[in-house]
Amino acid sequence: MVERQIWTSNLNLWFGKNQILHNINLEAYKNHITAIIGPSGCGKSTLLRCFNRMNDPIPFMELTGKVYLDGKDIYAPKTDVYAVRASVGMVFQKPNPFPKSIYNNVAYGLQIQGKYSKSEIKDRVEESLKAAWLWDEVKDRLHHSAMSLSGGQQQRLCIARALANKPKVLLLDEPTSALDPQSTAKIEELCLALKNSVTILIVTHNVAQAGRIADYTAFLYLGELVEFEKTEQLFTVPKDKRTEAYLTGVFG
Amino acid sequence: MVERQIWTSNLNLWFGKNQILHNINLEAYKNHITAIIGPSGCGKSTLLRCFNRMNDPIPFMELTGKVYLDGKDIYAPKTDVYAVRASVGMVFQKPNPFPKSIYNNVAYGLQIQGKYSKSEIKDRVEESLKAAWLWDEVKDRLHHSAMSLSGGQQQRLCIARALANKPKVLLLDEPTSALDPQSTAKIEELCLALKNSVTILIVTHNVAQAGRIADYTAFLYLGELVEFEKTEQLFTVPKDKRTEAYLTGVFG
Amino acid sequence: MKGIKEKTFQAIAYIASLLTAVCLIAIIYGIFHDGLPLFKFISWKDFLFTNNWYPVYSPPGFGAWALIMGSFYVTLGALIIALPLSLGSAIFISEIASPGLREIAKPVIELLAGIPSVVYGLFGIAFLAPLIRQWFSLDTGLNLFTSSLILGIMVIPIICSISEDAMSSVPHSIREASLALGATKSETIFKAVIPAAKKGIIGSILLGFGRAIGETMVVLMVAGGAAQIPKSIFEPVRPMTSTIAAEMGETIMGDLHYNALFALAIVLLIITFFSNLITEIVFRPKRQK
Amino acid sequence: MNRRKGKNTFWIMMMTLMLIITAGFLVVFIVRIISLGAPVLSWKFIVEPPREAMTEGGIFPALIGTFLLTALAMIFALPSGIFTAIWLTHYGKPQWLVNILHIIINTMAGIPSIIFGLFGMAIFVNLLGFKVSLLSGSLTLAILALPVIINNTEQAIHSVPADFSEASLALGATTRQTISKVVFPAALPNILTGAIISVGRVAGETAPIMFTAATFYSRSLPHSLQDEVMALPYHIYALMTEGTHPESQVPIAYGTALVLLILVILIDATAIIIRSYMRKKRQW
Amino acid sequence: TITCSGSTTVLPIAQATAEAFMDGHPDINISIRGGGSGVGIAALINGTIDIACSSRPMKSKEITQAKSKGIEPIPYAIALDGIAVVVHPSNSISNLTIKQLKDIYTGKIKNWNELGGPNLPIVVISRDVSSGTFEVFNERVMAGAKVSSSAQLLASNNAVTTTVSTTPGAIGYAGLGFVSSKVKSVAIEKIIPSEQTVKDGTYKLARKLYMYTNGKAKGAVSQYIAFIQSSQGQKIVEKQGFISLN
Ligand SMILES: Nc1ncnc2c1ncn2[C@@H]1O[C@H](COP(=O)(O)OP(=O)(O)OP(=O)(O)O)[C@@H](O)[C@H]1O
Ligand SMILES: Nc1ncnc2c1ncn2[C@@H]1O[C@H](COP(=O)(O)OP(=O)(O)OP(=O)(O)O)[C@@H](O)[C@H]1O
Ligand SMILES: [Mg+2]
Ligand SMILES: [Mg+2]
Repeated sequence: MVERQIWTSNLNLWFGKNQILHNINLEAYKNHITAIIGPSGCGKSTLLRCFNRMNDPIPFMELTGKVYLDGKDIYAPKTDVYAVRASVGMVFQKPNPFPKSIYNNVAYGLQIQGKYSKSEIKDRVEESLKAAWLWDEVKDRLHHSAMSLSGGQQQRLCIARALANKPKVLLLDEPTSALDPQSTAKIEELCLALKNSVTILIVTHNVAQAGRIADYTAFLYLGELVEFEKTEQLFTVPKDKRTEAYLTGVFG
Repeated sequence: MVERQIWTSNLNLWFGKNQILHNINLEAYKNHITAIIGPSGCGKSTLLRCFNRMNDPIPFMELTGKVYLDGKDIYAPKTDVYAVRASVGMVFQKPNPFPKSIYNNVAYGLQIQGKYSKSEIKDRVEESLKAAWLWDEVKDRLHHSAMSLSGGQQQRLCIARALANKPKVLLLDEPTSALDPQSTAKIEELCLALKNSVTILIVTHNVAQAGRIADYTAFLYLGELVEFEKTEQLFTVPKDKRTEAYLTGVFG
Repeated sequence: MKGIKEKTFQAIAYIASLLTAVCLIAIIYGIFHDGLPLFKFISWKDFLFTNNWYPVYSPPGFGAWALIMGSFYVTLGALIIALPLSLGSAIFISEIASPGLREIAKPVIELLAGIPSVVYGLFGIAFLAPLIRQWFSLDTGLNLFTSSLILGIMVIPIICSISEDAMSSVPHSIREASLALGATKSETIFKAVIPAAKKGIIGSILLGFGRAIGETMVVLMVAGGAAQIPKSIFEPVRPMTSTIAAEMGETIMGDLHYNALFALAIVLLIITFFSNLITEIVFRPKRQK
Repeated sequence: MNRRKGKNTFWIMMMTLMLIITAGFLVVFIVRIISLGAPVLSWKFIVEPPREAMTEGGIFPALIGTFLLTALAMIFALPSGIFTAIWLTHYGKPQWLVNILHIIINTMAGIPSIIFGLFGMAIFVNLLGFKVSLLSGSLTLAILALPVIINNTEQAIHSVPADFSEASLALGATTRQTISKVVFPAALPNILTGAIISVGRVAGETAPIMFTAATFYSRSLPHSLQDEVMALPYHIYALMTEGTHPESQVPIAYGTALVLLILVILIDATAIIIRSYMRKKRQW
Repeated sequence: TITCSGSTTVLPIAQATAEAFMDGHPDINISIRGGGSGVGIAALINGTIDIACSSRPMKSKEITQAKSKGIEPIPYAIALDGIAVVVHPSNSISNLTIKQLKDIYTGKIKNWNELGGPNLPIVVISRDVSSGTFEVFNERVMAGAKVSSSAQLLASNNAVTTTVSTTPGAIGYAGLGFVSSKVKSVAIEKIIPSEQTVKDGTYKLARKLYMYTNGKAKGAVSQYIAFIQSSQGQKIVEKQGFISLN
């Protein structure tokens, strides 16, 4: 039986006067990959950023409804937002390693928490780089600048960086759209491997990608969750006209 | 019988020490659309820019061979390069309207020539905007900034701007690669309509686009003109292995 | 723990910001507080519009018209000299010069913009003024023309460097569009590049204006210092800034003369405030992003 | 058509001419200062105090005075300037306060330096009773430098891609950690460049220190913040206008001007070199 | 540190004596600024300096202002000086009356030929209103009339003599110590300014130079002033081109 890890309940979100998300109820299951697809501007990124409260700093953002992580509402007052973000990792569209060394990129999340010893950090960095399939490529130059890596390597470094915090959930916002096909394939495989240890939510504009890797797929349209189903089901027998139209390439 | 409008003869071009174009012999026929396709960096843009001498300002550019417009070599000494450019219009990949009003964008080419009266210019602006299928959308806000238009509208404005000079030839360098599908479709249709009055040369990275609109297609590879044929012929029975490889998606 | 550090950091940043605001308020308060008492003695109309600056006579005269006009003429002269030269140079560097020349010219211009004004003043008083006196066989080289010339030379690098920035940040595609329509280089510059860089250019001119009208040392050293409305460009003038600098030390706190000098500062402050406001309005749309 | 080509040639020649005239002016200016100042320049000129009623000796106290004024001004201005920029870029709430602060900073940047001098005299010298002193002068200069530093730092911070902050926040870092561990290190070279440029500016200012710090003659170096100091720019001005032995003092003024010029140009050149080096090296 | 500010006329005396004094008292530092007599007196009244140098006695208004701020100014005469009226060496005029001088400075007389000199417009050069030199000139020559607004106001004696020496039509005035061979000093009411005429008071534009302190000079300040008034100090005064008290 699948178990929910992170889910929303009647989530609405406004930027100023524009309502971006309308009453979203979406669930992501433990050890599964959930994809969010939809045309450009429909609110995919915004929804994803609700899961680690990355929309908080945006001025005039308002939110109603709840987001639960393992049953606890992460928007409840007194919630430690920094702890939430540490346990819900995020990887962005464009690889964005810090202009620091490879080692320090991965160690960053642990260093700022200030509760790990040097040797613990060292072990965790190695572990994370291995988990992100990057260790072999960088083990001899851990103290070189992360900027010297290729795009695909940088993106895997970003994944390693997020993994170092031992997150329960990993959010990926179009992680491969800036990458070449080989790097994309590698990251897709990596996702499939990672889902054994972490719940993955991935936004993608590439329907085929969702088809290839996601267990569940959600179709978002104009801020509404139109359809949320097992991927094969959504792709083969979409219930909603709009889903069908999107999958056959009418919009976007 | 097709009649040549603009053509090259043994054209070679160097940027510094790099030879970019090798002995190109390409002809574009009156009232036809000629597409230039090829992998990225093969010299498509450079070749296109030879037809209106837009490579002239590039330092260390050297050119041998000839380019004829209606039988006259446009690289001959004493040629009026400004007149050449006025009669060979050009539209770029990214829409680049001036930060002026819509009206002044279209009027620009005529205003600088200083030989048209206000009312002539006014008529010509209207005519060009109509020819570019933009008139209805902008006629009520001719004096608004061109920057307020959408990408597709901006690109049609750029076409209108080029048409205002009543060019004989229109050069389009990947005119739709920055546009959404609807706008792309509109511009393709527009090209088909315009070829009755102007000879069109279009560079595209989108093979399907060449297939849809071009009468003739040239395949450029590493600065060489590998094949130049009627489009159906080139697409169905390519003579050269490289053309075939490209069309089936091996490079680029 | 995390919370406290966080709060302290934010509080420090907040206090620093308020401190900045307090500085300006203190400046404005300080200047107005010591300047306004003058207007108990003389109406602001008489202060601004009569030509009668005899601050230490009895009864004293505080009509600052000649000083205000002095500042105005010197600034106008400086801009007349600087604008064609600086904008012309900026156009040359941005549009005509080869990349190699541009690489050199740009930092040199920036360096020149940093030269202290007192050095320009020295150059004026010791080199240019005697030369100008000889060339035009004048009574004195310390006059409106000389000070305008030096101020002009001083603001050239400032205007040039900022307007060059504005022009070179116009996207290359705008130039290509213009050339492809058959425009010549100069048509492209005047009709496509400059209109697109208009805001930055206006900003640079306003900045040059502010620098020229607020400059003290140059005019103190070379303007000649006669409180009169000049009848020709070769007569000495006494701009507001040099009046303040020359007379401030000698006054006694709370004296009317002291107030009068602060009143001049109010005039300067208001002028610079408005020229800033214009800049602000010109640049406003850009900041919104 | 020929008319248009003619116009084109004319204008290009005009622009060239403008550049040549400008360059000519500036070359005459620099060459003149150098040729007049160079003869008195010597090691002694740098390290000795003035003697014989300022007709002999060097400018050591003025050099040190300028150094102290500038260094103190930076000590006051840099932290508050940088923190203001941090507040503006990262906290900045409410929005109206940010807007007002921007207007305030731009206004301050445009205020003539003599007004800072007046303000410093009215507030620090007279009201707070710091007298004409190193302290009054450096506080005045600090306020003058503040808007420059804030603007530069803000720009430097803005030039760091938002991606970096986002990545840091998403890893659970606080705003403070994000600023101090990611944004600030990345912006540091640009912040530094801005700071160096403002050092150059402050070192050359005369009007603000005229009534707040500078003295014509003092043999020894200042012992405390309460002491008056000699300063290079004021020294030039005073020698030219209050000197009593022009034959021997004008050359000293030129020498001093040359020293100041070299100093400021070196400072600014350092900044420009750092900046272009960092721009080439920068990887984002 | 002793801070000392004021008259640019007194500046060379103050500086030269300070140097000599500091040679004998290495523990004392004297900081000297110019500005003008008014500057020095204002600073004394504002309480920001120890010694105000002045080339004129304090005005009664200034004394009242000082009193109201709790300052008790005490004058110490330190030297004698004459204000020389100077013209360009090529000028044939060699004598002027006070009346003529006043008419020149109010702008009534505009050309040297009105005084029997060359046909040359007069370029009037005056000192800054803050200077004691100006005050003395203003009091003894102008008698309350206003200096024409086209007069150039220069900030120092030095600037006056330099300008006069390079301007054929110019007239100016400066302390005796600043008169060099580059300018010609004219007689006033037929009396040439000299050590003799200044000491015996026949020269109309003679004056004493002062240092003012707040209350009786104490400690280092009184040592310094005593040094200037001593014969050693007065020698330095003469060396700087001024006239000694004794
Ligand atoms: N910071 C913001 N302030 C105001 N509106 C915003 C902000 N960020 C996004 N929006 C708006 O919210 C809507 C949804 O944006 P979002 O980035 O979530 O779309 P998306 O589905 O991720 O699109 P894409 O596929 O282009 O990334 C858009 O209309 C956008 O304009
Ligand atoms: N200004 C220039 N100076 C030197 N080399 C140039 C210049 N412009 C282009 N090149 C070189 O000329 C070659 C051809 O470039 P061109 O832009 O014509 O290719 P393209 O076929 O249009 O490629 P794309 O599909 O990416 O637009 C490239 O190798 C490029 O690096
Ligand atoms: Mg998105
Ligand atoms: Mg191209």
